Amino acid sequence: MQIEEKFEPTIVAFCCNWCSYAGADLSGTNRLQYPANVKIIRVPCSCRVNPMFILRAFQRGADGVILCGCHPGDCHYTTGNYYARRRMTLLFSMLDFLGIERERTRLEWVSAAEGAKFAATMNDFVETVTRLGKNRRLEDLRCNK
Amino acid sequence: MQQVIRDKALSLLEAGKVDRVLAWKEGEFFYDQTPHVFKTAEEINRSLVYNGFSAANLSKYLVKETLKDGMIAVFLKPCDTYSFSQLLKEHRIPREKVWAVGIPCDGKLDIDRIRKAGLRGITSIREDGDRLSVSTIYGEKTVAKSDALAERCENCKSRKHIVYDELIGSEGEALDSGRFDAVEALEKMSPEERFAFWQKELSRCIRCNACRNACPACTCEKCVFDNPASGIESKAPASSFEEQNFHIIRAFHVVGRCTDCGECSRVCPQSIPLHLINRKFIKDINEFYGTYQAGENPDERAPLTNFDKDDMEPADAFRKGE
Amino acid sequence: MQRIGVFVCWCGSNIAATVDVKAVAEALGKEPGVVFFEDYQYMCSEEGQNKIKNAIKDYALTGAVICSCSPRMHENTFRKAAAAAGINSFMVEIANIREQCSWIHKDKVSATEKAIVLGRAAIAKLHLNAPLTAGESPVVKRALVIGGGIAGIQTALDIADAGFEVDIVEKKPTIGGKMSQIDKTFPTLDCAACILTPKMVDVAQSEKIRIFAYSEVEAVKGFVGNFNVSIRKKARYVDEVKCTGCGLCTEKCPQKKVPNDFNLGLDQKRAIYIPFAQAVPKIATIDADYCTMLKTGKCGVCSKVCTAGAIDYKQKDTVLEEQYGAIVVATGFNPIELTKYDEFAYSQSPDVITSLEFERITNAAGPTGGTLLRPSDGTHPHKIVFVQCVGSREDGNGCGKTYCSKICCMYTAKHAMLTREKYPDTEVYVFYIDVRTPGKNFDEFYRRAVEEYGVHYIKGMVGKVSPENGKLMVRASDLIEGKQLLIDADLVVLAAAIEPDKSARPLATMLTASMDTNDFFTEAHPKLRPVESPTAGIFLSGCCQGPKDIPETVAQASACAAKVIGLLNKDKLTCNACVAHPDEMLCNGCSTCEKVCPYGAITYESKEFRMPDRTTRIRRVASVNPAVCQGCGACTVACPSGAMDLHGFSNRQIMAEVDAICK
Amino acid sequence: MEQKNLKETVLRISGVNPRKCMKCGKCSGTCPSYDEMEFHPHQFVYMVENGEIEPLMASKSIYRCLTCFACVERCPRQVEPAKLIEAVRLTVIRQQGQNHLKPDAIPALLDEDMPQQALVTAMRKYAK
Repeated sequence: MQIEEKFEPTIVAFCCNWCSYAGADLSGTNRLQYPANVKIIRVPCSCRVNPMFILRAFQRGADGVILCGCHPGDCHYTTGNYYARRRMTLLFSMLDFLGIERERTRLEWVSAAEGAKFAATMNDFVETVTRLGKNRRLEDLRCNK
Repeated sequence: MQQVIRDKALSLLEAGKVDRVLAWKEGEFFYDQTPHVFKTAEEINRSLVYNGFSAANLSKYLVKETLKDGMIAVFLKPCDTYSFSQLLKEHRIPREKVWAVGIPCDGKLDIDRIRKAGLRGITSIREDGDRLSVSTIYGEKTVAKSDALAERCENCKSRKHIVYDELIGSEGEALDSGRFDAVEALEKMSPEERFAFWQKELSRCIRCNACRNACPACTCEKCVFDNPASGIESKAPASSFEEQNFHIIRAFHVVGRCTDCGECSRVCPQSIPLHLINRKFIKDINEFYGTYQAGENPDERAPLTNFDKDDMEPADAFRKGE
Repeated sequence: MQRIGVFVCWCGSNIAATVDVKAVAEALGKEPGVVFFEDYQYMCSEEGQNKIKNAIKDYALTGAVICSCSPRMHENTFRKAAAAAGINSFMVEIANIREQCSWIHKDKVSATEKAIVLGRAAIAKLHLNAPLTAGESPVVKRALVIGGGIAGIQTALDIADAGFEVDIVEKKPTIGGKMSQIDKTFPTLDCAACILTPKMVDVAQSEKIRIFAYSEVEAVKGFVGNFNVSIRKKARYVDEVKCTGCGLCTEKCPQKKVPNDFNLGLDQKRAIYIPFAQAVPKIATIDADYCTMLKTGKCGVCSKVCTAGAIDYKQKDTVLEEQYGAIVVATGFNPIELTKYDEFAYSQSPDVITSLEFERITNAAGPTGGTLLRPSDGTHPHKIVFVQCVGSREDGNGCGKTYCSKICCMYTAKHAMLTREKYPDTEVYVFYIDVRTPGKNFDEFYRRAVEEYGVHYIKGMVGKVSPENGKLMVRASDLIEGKQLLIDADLVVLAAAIEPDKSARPLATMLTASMDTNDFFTEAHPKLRPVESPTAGIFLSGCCQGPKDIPETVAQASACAAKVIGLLNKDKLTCNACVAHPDEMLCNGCSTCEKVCPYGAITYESKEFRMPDRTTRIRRVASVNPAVCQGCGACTVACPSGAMDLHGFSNRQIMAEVDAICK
Repeated sequence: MEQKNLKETVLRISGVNPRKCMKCGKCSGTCPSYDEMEFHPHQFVYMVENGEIEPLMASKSIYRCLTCFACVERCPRQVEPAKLIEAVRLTVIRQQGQNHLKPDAIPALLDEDMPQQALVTAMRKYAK
């Protein structure tokens, strides 16, 4: 019998230092499992995440990118996540417009107390991206094969 | 109109009001005009042109031109004034060094469209009201002007001059245009169809940078794609990904600054409908955050430098489209 | 090229049980630039830290990557260790392989793989790290308090008490604010003046406090520790030094028809006036809009009667420039304008009054000498209707406010109780939607009004007040009995919503302090930093931040003072090292970044540049004040040319991490 | 119609969101027909939100509302009770045979003091 190798997606998670990174730590402290596919990059605030970083991740082979920040109104820098929300809304909508699967990008608000939410979000996201399979479209957008 | 503009340019120059005049000059072909800075009356009389092919948005060139000493006069079509106003808002042009002359525009012509109508060997085109007399090596033909208009002019958003020092002709109005129809049609497609569409279009990109060089919003001192220190430098495509990266980032960098002048698509040698990417952003902004027209109001906060506590989430934006 | 040391921590078995630490150390040892690697049981221990210090010295490391617990735990520990070994503390990067790896995974193979990737990302980032030094800025040891109500007074007194100089700027001729207009205070019913005026005197007598009354803040420049403030002292037409406050001029002035704003226009004052007997500073002020001398040049009575020779009709506004280390906003509140509430007939009948007007009418120093009389005919009202929530808790589309004004339930209970106490023959009705009395002894107070004083509390709202034959016909619903009531009242008192003072909005712009849509100042954190503005060095005291009663205001004022004292106590401020910085050669000067900065840290300046083609050019470029920047990075993304970058989290550093993870 | 459908119909016709109500009773405090009504304006809001539409439909109250819009004007939260009452009335009238005012009944109503406009309005309001 041939064993089909399971697709393991590469997931990049940008987490703001004050809420979501702490939320991720908390899910660790509480030993809440989520797949090892998720690798977290710490940024000071969700508003630090440049659309360039997200495209870069896809370019270098990421299959899903998720951005986590403080809940609206709770930003450590008061307004950062509001700007991040607008930027990501427009960027994600654009990727969708270009025909990229919309499930590959996500914006979530995770507070420092929401360890469980962080783990659940990551589990769900990994599952969704695994179902989508390898991210080829962004790569293939130009190659008219 | 060409004579009126020449006279205006001559009188401004003669009166010493300006030292230079930025306008259109006949290029290699009659339909291929180029922006030019005129310094003498003789030059103006010889080669300043204004007709259906004077399409270039001149506002961008002021960024470099105003670095020089002296005053410069510029002729701005209604849609160009939006770009000019936006550049003023961004402090890219010192207002006091520019004498802006607003000129009327009833739509620019698209030579490719005329050719596609089956006309070959075109030697000259004369505008005759709403008809065009086309001289070809095979004889005289006529075409309805409406069939020869550039896409951006068919969907003209405004005939209003936002900012000027003097106006030739009369003040126009902002128009109701169907400029988002094409975006909407794409939105209605399935993701696969959209992907196929953009794959077909973007595959043709040769990274000539014409879109960036013509865009009045792309006036950065140094573009991130040219800057080795930016980390995303890519002067020439190194991988297949670079083009979409380039076009997405370029469009993102002009979000809230793009006035939808359509220069990107006009200058694209591969005829990629790049304006659709910008229009998608504009349409989203209008729907998500309220109507916003870049360049219209110098005091208004741009959508990305503004927020509302109840702004929608990205996921809701998708849901809205369904 | 960096010389990097990799240190992998076991954290006892916390990491080592799920991650093969030796394999991680060895794998990372093969990365470019890594010249040393080691694993150890507890890197954060004294021994572990010594291992790091020794390796830095022995192998001339330029940076260290520590694979351990979350940077939120021990980043500082390791940074200090690195600094102790002689390298810059920002040359340390942490790979979080405990909270974000070993604790969430069970499979040792994938956990080890992930730990290696996280380590690689940290190494990739560290390659681009540069030594950072946090800047320092000096602190001017003086505070400015804007607003001289009870909030400003309390803050100023507390700061002065700690030995720092304080200036109070008050736009009215006297400090005291709203509390000076109030008769009694809930829930103790002691008289407001009796507890406020001693504090006002303390302010006047403090050597540390200067009062700029009848003055306004005109411009604010600078940043935390170093504010430059322009204060406009408006012309009083009275020499502040010479005036003794005897009040003779205010008795002799022939212009008697000036609406008395201190009594909310319920009576009249003279054109030269002292707002009330206990005013601080007790100096007369001429109202230029009414003074005959100033308007026509004919009169001069006050000048003649003034034995001190203090009257100066030629006085002009003066603008002072002062320096402060901290600024306290205490601009307070006002009741909202009720003219649009036609249904309550506020504009139609003088007998429909606001609660603040009711305070003045019942105040012994007020227009009626403290006797409760109707403004229209000076008779005793025998039936009084109090209406709560007028303009509060509305849906926001009308003329009212969406929030609960918080103080109305309690002062209405107080008014009702005091009325019943002094005039037992008066029937008192209070129409309420909810009675909200959270506070020490508050509910007991309200119950006393009902149980001991027999105030009629009716659940329901007044729909219409119509003046008819000297009475006010009040149509209202009693929701509990299910009945519509028609009451022939003599006096109707409206508990008007309170709103921030109108001067707050322009002030917020000057201070680059943020405000909410209701024009209340936003706090740096709604729970944990309630008395600070997000803008460093700006502090919030009293109702400018949200509706508050007196005890809460005083508590907040003192808390605010504590924060100010903490700041002024420092000789120098250490700034955040991870700040934004523009590459001036790339900057377009487009002002986009400035707009998203929540701290107002970005300004623009025109600078001369030598261009590559050897010409010089004056260019408008952004400049970040590192003392103000908090390092959020909003500007870095707003910048289209990539000129703005963030120390410690640069574009290239983050992209290097992305690349390492996606490889 | 079922309970849920009835509520949806009323909400759809009226465009009102009864959840915005903070139960202050200003609508009923202001209503000139209060004493004529079995259910008062604030009760309409409360009962619609609770889905109790049938008792409202059966009540004469829906014909006692003068549509003076005082409650709409004065509601601090812009709930607009009169529009709910109107919607309940329309739900009744739109059922077959439920016209509240029939043309035959008009001659009996005619007298010198009755303005014609009132009759026209009443026809519009009480009949399909």
